[in-house]
Amino acid sequence: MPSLGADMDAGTVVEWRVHPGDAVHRGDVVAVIDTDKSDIDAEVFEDGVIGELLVGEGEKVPVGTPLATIVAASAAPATPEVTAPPPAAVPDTTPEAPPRRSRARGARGRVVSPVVRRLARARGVDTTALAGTGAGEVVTRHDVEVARPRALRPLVSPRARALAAREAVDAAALHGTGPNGAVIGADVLSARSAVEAVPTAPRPPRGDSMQQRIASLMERANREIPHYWVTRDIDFSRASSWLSAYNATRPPAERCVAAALLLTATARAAAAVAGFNGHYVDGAYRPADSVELGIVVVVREGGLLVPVLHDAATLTVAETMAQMGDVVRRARSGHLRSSEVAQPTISVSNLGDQGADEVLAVIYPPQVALVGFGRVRERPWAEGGLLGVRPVVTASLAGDHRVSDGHQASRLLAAIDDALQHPESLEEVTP
Amino acid sequence: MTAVREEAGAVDTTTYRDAMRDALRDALRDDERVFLMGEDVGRYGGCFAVSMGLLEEFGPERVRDTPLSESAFVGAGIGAALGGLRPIVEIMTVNFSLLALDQIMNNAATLLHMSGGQFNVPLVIRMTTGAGRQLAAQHSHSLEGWYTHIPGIKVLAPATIDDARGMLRPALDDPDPVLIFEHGSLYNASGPLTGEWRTCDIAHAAVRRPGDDVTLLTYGGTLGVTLDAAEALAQHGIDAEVVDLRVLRPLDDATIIDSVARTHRAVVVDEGWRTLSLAAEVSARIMEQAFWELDAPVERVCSAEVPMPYARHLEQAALPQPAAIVAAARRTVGRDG
Amino acid sequence: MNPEQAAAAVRAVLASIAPEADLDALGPDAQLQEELDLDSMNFLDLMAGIHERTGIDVPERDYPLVATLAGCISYLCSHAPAA
Amino acid sequence: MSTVTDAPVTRDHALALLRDMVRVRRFEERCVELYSEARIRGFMHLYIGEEAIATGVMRALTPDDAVVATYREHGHALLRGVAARAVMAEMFGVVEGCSRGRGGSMHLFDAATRFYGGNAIVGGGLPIAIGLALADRLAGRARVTACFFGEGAVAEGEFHECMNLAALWQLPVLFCCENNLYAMGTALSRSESETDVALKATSYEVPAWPVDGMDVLAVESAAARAADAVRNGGGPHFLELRTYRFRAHSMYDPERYRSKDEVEEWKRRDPIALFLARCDGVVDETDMTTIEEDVAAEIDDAIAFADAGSPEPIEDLTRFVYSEGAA
Repeated sequence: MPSLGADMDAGTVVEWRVHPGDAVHRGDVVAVIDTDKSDIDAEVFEDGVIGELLVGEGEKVPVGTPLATIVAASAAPATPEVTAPPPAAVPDTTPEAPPRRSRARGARGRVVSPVVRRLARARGVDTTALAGTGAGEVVTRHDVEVARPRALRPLVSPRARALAAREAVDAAALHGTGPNGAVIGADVLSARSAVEAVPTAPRPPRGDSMQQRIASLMERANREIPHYWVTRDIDFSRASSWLSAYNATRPPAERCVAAALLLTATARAAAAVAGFNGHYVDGAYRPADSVELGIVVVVREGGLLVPVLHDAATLTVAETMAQMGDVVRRARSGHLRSSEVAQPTISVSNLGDQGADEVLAVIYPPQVALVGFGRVRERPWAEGGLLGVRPVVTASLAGDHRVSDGHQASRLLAAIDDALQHPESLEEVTP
Repeated sequence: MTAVREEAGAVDTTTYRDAMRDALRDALRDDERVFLMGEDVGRYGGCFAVSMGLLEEFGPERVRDTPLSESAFVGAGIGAALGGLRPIVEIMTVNFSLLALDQIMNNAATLLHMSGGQFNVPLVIRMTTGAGRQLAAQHSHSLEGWYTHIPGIKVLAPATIDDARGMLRPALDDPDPVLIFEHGSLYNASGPLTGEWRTCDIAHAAVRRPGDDVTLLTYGGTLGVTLDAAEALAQHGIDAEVVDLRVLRPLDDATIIDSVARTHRAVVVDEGWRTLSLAAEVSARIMEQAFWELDAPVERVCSAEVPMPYARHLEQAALPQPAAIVAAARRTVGRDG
Repeated sequence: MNPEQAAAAVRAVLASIAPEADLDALGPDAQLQEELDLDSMNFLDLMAGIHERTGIDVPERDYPLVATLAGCISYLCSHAPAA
Repeated sequence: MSTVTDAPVTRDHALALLRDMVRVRRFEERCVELYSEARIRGFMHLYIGEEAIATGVMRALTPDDAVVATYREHGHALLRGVAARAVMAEMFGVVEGCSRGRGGSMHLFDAATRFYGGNAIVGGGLPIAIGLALADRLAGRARVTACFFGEGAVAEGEFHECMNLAALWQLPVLFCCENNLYAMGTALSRSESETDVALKATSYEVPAWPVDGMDVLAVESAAARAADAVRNGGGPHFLELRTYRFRAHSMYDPERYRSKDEVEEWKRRDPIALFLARCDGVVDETDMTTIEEDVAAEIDDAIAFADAGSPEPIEDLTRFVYSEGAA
């Protein structure tokens, strides 16, 4: 079967023009071939006598198939040996179109009640995407309950995803500052460096990489953040007696330590006084919706971790103690979930507990404040013209002058002081 | 007529048109194989007056007015290049180059490869491109993207005075066909002629404005609006880097990706129509080579997909403008424009 | 509860709190919080551990009595719940 | 129509013309076999019946001249001096081919003989030819560029643009229009209002002569006169060589556009047979046998060479998209 065209793979013998025994000469037309496009004469290229017709009329065969034998008049029949390349099977590989995910961007719903916010968090509902139905468009409990949970796959930029993989950080759990709240590279970087800690006191040398990361972090903090420090001595007597009374009736496992009071007071103050709870990113301060309180935890073999209490301003002191105890113990034992090392919006250093009277810490980008508490210690205290001895704790604030100033800082410390003068107020959720 | 300027290295102020004319004059003077051919390049002095005075200086043999036969005289340019000369063919505008596309694609770009490396075509083709002068749909096309699709040719887009003065030399030295697109609204632009043009290359993009927050990639006629956008962004506290592609084929991936890897955000500004534009190619390469560096999707600011209208306000609305570039850049930074 | 049992219990709890500490080198009268760098949280864990292991609940007011290893041992022996 | 008087032909001259025509004829016939065996693929356009034109015109050119041909180019390439081996290897798609196997039957190129190739775009070669001529004119070189094309090209805009420009600038190009009456499946009378191609050419102030394309001596003398005029500054010249292709336009062509009778009619003026008759008494049977044997040997050798060829390494795929070692 001759190839009669660039796109011909097979042909059908429509009609034989010769029969066995006929003499043929080079160039004679021996058959008519149908090539699917039209009928074409097929010629023979030697002189000789037709031997046997191998393919019948109406039969379709691939190019190269012998159609007939020729018995040469003189020499042995020379049937051209031809092997036509088999047509390559074209695999059907139509790519399956990826499902298109469209996401409407709702108006930004205002959330007031912490209960609603905690419910939304629990259900993974992004309140910013909800249109509140309450008075003044406030997002109500019902709004949250009927809302679709946030897209299962939170928005994480490719870069953030790559950095998170490299730094073993769960990007999905981070608070995103990118477009549409997407988690971007900067978020992961600061979450990772949050894990590296904020050293406030010289520590014994530790593993090089930890040391280098802390060093570079401090350089960055000093380079980027114009720090200022403000301190305040706080009468801790009422807090101490509250603690004794609280612990007296509870077994050790349920008792409360002073730090729990300090954290709860700080969280509520940070929620009340502006300028200390948020991030400074790309040249602008972005206040946070909730207080994500970072706790500076001493890790036994050196170095510090800063796990986070989520939405700390809505916690009672008992809840703070429970969560703090759990997360600090796991931080020390190395079982900290990455979601718990998410990006704090403000951090508290409670190193004083081991002897320093006053803790002047360095903030850690992109946060804009850090509150430090010294040791609770007996100090002479004058009140109402009378001199006495009181348990006292020194609270200090490291502030970012791009965002806040000394006046605001003193208002924050005053709020902490006030809370510690009424420890019982820390037993309920703020109204 | 502009007298020959003494380039003593001092910083001159000249126009894009005069810079291109000086380049043509140098080429004709320095190599007798070079000749200029095109419609009205001689007696008329060039449709955009680029070749004004060259006929009087070099004579009708080397400054040849042609009949309105784009396929013939572009093909003749190819043949003359095969014959050992160094022709510079001027197609009046990219709009008329469609009549010579067969010669450019099937002969100029293909001969060397198809002949197994025997016949290279050392030819330079210059054409005016782009809109903005109310010439309406048939005289306002931006088709650089079409030509950058063709392997076998180089495509240049001089956007600055230095590039207009400097690109012709290396283009003529290149053994393969080189297309030079001159945006029509640049001819009257005047500015400094630094000494840079003497070492001008036709291989690299150039950072015209360094920045950290977002990379604005553009070429030719839209460099101006892109630099304006960068200044506007600076007021918003966004530090934009402006990259002038200069060479549209082969694209200088290294410079593009290096910039995007630093800023993690990109906006491509292209006067062509968005669908299958050069901007689409640049965006695809950023996705392929800098995917893991991106913090936001690559944005593209192109001409509206309409035949370019005559009325000025409509034409300006159709063309890429600083406001659109600023909005796109802000979106990539996460602050909705 | 005899002193050996008390000592074993305290060491076991301390080991879980400060695994890297060298308890053998711990002097009987060394201040535990100082020597082992225990903060109030760690100390509360020590009390909870002892309570869990021995059933003895050390109230806050008695914390000074158990500030050292020796103190702990004697406190436990003297407060052992009915056998 | 210029035909040659029956002046006597010398023996050597006769043998040379016969050898050229027979080389092309047998080469093309063998290609038909090879194509039907699928050893040659793609498109292939045969020159059987038109051999006299390439034979006559090539003899009027010097090694310095240039040739621009079309996709029906095996004859032109062989008679311009491209080795049969290189042409066959090219159609077998191996790197030993004259275009490294990248061009195939329609795109044969050879720098040594200034054979600027087959061009598969009808009329696509004309602008290149006038450009080559423009270079010669500007450089003051007494050279000719011969440009072959079929009568189909006459309908392309490029034909009119190039005829005008060549005449306007008096470019040294020899236009050779092989008028075989059919542009693929469209007869000339069904595509041109004026079918006298030579007359068309004269409208551009270009000397144009119709020539009997089946008479090799007529072609040879007309080409010689025209080439000589072109070479000496006489400006472009135009030959309308009237001929006929005995086989289909290409390998797939049911020839529904012409009758078998018409083909048989033209075969009676087979250029080889026609010339052989003229050489009575100058050339005899043994000469023809010698020629046939030599030609058969050349073709067998070419096929063996092509069979032994190797495919171009895939790594070279992108070589020569741009010049190598360029600045």
